Amino acid sequence: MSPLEIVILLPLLAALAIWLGAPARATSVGAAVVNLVITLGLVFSFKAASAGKAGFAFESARIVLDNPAITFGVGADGVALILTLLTALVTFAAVWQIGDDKPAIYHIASLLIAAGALGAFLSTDVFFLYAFHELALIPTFLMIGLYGHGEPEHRKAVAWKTTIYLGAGSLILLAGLVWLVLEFSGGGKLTFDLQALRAQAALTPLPIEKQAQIFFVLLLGFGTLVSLFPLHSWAAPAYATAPTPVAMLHSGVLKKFGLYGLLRIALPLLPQGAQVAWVQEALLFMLLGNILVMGLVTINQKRLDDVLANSSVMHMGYIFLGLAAGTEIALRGAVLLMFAHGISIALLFALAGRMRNQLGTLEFSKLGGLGEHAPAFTVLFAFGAFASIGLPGLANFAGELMVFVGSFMNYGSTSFGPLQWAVIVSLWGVVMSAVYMLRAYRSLFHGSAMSGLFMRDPSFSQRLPLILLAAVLLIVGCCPWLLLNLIKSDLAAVVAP
Amino acid sequence: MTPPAQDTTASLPTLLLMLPFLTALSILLGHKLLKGASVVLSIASAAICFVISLMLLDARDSAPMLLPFIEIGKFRIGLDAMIDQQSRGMMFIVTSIGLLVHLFSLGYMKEDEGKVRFFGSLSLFMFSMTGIVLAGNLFMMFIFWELVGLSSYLLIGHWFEKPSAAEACKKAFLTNRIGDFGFMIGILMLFMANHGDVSFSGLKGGFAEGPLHEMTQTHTLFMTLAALGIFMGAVGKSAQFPLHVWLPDAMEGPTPVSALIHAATMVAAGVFMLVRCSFVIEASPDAATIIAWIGGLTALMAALMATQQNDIKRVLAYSTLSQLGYMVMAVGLLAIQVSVNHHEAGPGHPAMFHLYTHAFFKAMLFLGSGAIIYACHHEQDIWKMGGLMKHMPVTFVTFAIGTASLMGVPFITSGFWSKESILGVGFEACRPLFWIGVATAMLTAFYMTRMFVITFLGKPRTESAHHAIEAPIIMVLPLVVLAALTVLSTFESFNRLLAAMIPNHAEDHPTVMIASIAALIIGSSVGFLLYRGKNSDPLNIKLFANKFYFDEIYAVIVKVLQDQLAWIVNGLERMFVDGIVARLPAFIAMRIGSAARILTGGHLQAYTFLLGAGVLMVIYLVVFVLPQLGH
Amino acid sequence: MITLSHYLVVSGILFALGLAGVVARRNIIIIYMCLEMMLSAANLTLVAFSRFHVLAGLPDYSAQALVFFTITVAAAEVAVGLAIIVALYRSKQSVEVESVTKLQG
Amino acid sequence: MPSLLFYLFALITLGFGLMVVLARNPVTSALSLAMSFVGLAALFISLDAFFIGTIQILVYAGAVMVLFLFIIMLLDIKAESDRKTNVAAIVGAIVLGSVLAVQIATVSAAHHQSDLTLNEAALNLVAAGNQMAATDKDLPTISKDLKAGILPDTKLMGLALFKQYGFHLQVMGLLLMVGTVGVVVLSKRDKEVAR
Repeated sequence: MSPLEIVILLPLLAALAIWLGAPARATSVGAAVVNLVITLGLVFSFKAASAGKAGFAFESARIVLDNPAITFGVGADGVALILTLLTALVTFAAVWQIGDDKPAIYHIASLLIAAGALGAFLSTDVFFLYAFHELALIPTFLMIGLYGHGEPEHRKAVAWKTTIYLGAGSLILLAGLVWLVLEFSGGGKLTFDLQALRAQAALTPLPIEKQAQIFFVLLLGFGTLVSLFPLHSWAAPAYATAPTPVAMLHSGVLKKFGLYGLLRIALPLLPQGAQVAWVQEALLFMLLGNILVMGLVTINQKRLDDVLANSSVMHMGYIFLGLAAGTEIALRGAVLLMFAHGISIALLFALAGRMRNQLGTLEFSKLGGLGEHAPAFTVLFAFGAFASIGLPGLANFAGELMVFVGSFMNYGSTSFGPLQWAVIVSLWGVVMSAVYMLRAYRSLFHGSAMSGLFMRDPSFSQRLPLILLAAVLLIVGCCPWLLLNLIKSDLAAVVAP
Repeated sequence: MTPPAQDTTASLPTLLLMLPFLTALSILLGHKLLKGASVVLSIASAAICFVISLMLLDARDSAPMLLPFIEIGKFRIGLDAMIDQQSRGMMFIVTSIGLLVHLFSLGYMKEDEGKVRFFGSLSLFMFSMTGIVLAGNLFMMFIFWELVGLSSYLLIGHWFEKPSAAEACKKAFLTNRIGDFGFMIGILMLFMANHGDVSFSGLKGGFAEGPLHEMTQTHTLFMTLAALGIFMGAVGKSAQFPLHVWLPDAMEGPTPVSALIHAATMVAAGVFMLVRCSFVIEASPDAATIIAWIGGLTALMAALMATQQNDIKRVLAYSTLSQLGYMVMAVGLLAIQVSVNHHEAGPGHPAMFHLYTHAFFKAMLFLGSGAIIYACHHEQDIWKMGGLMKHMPVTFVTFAIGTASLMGVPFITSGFWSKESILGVGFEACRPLFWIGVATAMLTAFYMTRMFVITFLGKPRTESAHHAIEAPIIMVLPLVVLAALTVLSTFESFNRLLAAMIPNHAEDHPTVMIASIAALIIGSSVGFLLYRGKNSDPLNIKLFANKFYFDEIYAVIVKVLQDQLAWIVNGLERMFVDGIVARLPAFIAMRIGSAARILTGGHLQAYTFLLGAGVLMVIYLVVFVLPQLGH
Repeated sequence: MITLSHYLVVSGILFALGLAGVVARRNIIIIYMCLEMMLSAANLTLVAFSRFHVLAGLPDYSAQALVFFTITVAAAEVAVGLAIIVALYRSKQSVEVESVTKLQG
Repeated sequence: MPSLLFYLFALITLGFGLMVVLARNPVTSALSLAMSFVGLAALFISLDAFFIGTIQILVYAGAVMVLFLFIIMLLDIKAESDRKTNVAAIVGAIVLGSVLAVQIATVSAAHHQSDLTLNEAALNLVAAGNQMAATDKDLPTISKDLKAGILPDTKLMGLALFKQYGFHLQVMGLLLMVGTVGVVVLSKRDKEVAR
């Protein structure tokens, strides 16, 4: 049994145990810690495990169906491992910070989302990749609808919107995947195995125009899941409404599935598809929509949860920019950015959730001067906020820098193509994100304390997971090579010749 | 997982860079354990840094790789130092003033609750500033560029309970971000043009005989834009027009911070960086002209604004702006001279020379103003001071030395020589800018005399000024040391240590010297006559007092271009994007649903009708369609 | 002469009449009658095919057996259906289809 | 002559069928349906299906229609009033009905045996009788009737039912029983509900 299977199964079993009556908090935190330890072990042993070997490490496969060939296969390359680490970290923080007054379903849902995300990241079979993601979506919908913030009417509406939106996105995605598999099977045996599909793609690549078409369908499908403009309008209300652990896990981890899918499935199998002019231009248009439109939208928000939710949509634009650039540096940057964004937004949502609990509101006009009595809280928030505006030394910067640099690797050229223009426009987005984050920081923590509002620092044990996230931001921000070295040649195959 | 092997000669610079960082980190993590010890820790690290920078002064030129950052195959973005004359000299300035400011703060911030936080932020600043000075490539410079922005943000917002401080730090960070926007574009353009090498040595080689050499002739627009992009970074950091608005507001921070960051070091980083990249600017005469003019404009404008300020720190802040404009102008002028007149650039640079002299006397002036403010119980309005000469003799003497240097009293002050070298270049490169420089010098003499007269001469105007006593020794000591450095820097023998700073001084045209001395005399005598014995300002020029209404204009621009645009875009996004992508399909589905609802509303007849229609459809398909398909 | 298609057409028209009745009428009992009519139309088809499909000189009795069963089932169905109608009438005091809208999801 | 009878009975069947659909009064409908069934039974008989024709009259026109009438009388159902006429339903009905009729007509016209007349598909009773006498020695009465040129319809029907479809017949019996039980349950007044 591969350790990866344990990593996937453990949260599922823990969720089952809690459902059967095991103590919720102890079980879920225990499972999260064990998972984190195993994941760290995997990260450290990855180099040895993957040495001298193409493809995935820690592989195992169980055949489910012969024809079409569906196997429950798991395996990790550097990209998957980085996202697994992200999941383990965020899951740990998310389940840890669930209050004792919350019902056990909070833990169950968090663990299910985590298990789904882990399964999706570690599956080497397109079928399970898709299925695990759907598994993780279900508790998300339920938790938004049942335990979301705000009026019952509102949260129900949001839950439905999210459900329908993501359902539609998943359907488009499914259509694209089926199309892809059918095209590659060529009338022979249908296979969903990624390795087999990659071999097939290397052997007989599809005609370029067909690649472009399939890529575009996949882009729409995955893009909906990642809230690619203009398919994003589910995301902001969903995150603003979702209970804290769900918001952390979905925006921090699960959302990365769409990007991961593009990186894992679309780019390697359709290497030229993304570079076809019309696809490229459409993608750039959409991601600039993410950055510019959502940047301005975020500036206009008046509540912290809305700012965070919209900023999370905005930042997806940079990751898409990395995918659009398609150079090795940019792709690695995109992976790093996925990790960094996941950690930073999870940290921010956790803090916002705590603020909401203590203060009862997140409206800027009603808050101020919190820095005076809650210094540790303020510092943690600063880590998240400055990370998300791309301050050097925190993880997001390295990713953004690599994305930008990777887009400017057409050496010796003296004219800007659409990609370079897009980078320049997205650089302005960095300024905009500083505007809204600093405004939020200013109105929450600076200034004199509002009367009647008092916030204490959380106790050390409550702070622990948040400190962990902040430390990860700092460590990865100072030494991005720690993570980047994990990605050896996984992306080399992706880069278009 | 192992970091790449390190250069063995890199240990000293690495220590120099990492020590303040580790200090800041340990203060952040362990301030509860360390308590007061964290202040000592911070000062100790500043002292060690100073020693290291002294040790580096006679080190060989080298380019050690300090720490890895991003390494992928052949691609590398690393923290690579570049140790040469310029960085050694700058390092000396940064660490010496840094150490003095640390000491001064010990007295100035004694009563402050956030003392530990303050010293932690100071260490963070020392780390970032060291990074800028050591930086061997543009990416590293950008990284620390942003980090000094952060530490400046933290220090300006030290008293964040005050709304004005909270706004000021936000404004400083955001304005710098706008500058960094251009900086990054410039870096990326050079990155692209120079085939991925943006180390200073690589770029220099590129301009000499590499890919960039040809492009300077064939793609002038591209090169001009790249140079302007780089310049934009300096515009933000060194507070040049039109991004100068943050610096006066930054005076909301504690005064030692103003001395260190917003007078001597960080704001000068823009000039430092421009001199580092001078070959980029020299490659494009257009960019050089623009830079020189923006510098000149800033110098003149800031000097005009300084004449009508009443806050002692703000006067100094505008004076800093003005002097920074001078330095930037010098960068542009020298580049014009090199590129148009094909002069060979000497080893030193007038801008660096002025930066170096200015750093000492301006830091001293700020610390002096800090001592005054401290003595007058945090009173900053010069019209509420007066007669401090008697109460604070040491401060008075040091302040006088600083003022004289800033005004450029001929021959005996360092400020005179450095200003002279700039005006000398200006005289040869661009005559109108030369006259702007002279006008600025005259204004400088005027407003400094004004401030000096109002503050120190005459009689005390308020109780607090009356009861002012000399600051404690821990605060006076740095003043004295800085005064000594200011005086020392007049002498060439001292300056030989910092050879790169000093341009080889060719004989100037006599007009230059005459003009600058005349400017000094006119400016200071007018100031002295106008303000001696006055209790309120005889001049009242609204335009200058209100800083040419830049803040108001920018407020409108921000309001319209950002807030209202954001509001409109938010509305449009809700209306159209959400509308077309989500709500329109939802609406259509709902209509179809309610249409279908009639058929499936539980009405038996409707069901039967559907059943019948279904039967017909099946019959149609089975009997009429399938045979066609060959089944 | 009378051909197979004569019978089939008669059956078809009868079936169509029944269907039209089911759709058009609101009285459940009449709808029920129309259903019976449609069943009978099907029976006619079966019998016609049975007669025209001569096996070893005899009609095909399998078809007629099916008709027999159909009639049997129809009788049972009528009994149950009418019982339902009576029950419905008891609760709704009406046999109009409009009164039966509980089928709504 | 046979064709004339066919047309007569077809007309009766369809005409009364139309009456069922059109009549406002349920009693009229029910009686019309009975008449329609009688016509249908005649058509069955014209197809030599005497047994089926007979039970059509016995079961349908007799038992079932009486049941219908009984219920109508019991519930005292009035004629539908004019104002409740649902135009959409009628239009739908006409459309459905006519399209279906056209489809069935097309299909039956296209059937490969549709032009077969009764004469062409004549029965050969004697040959059948001979064959049956040779194979089925146990059934002398049937083969004897057949050899005599008489169609022992009921006997043959019974043969088919009990020999070929015995199991199905039993299932059918079960179904009837279940139906009976169902009717009893349905008719029983639920005391809880009634209260």
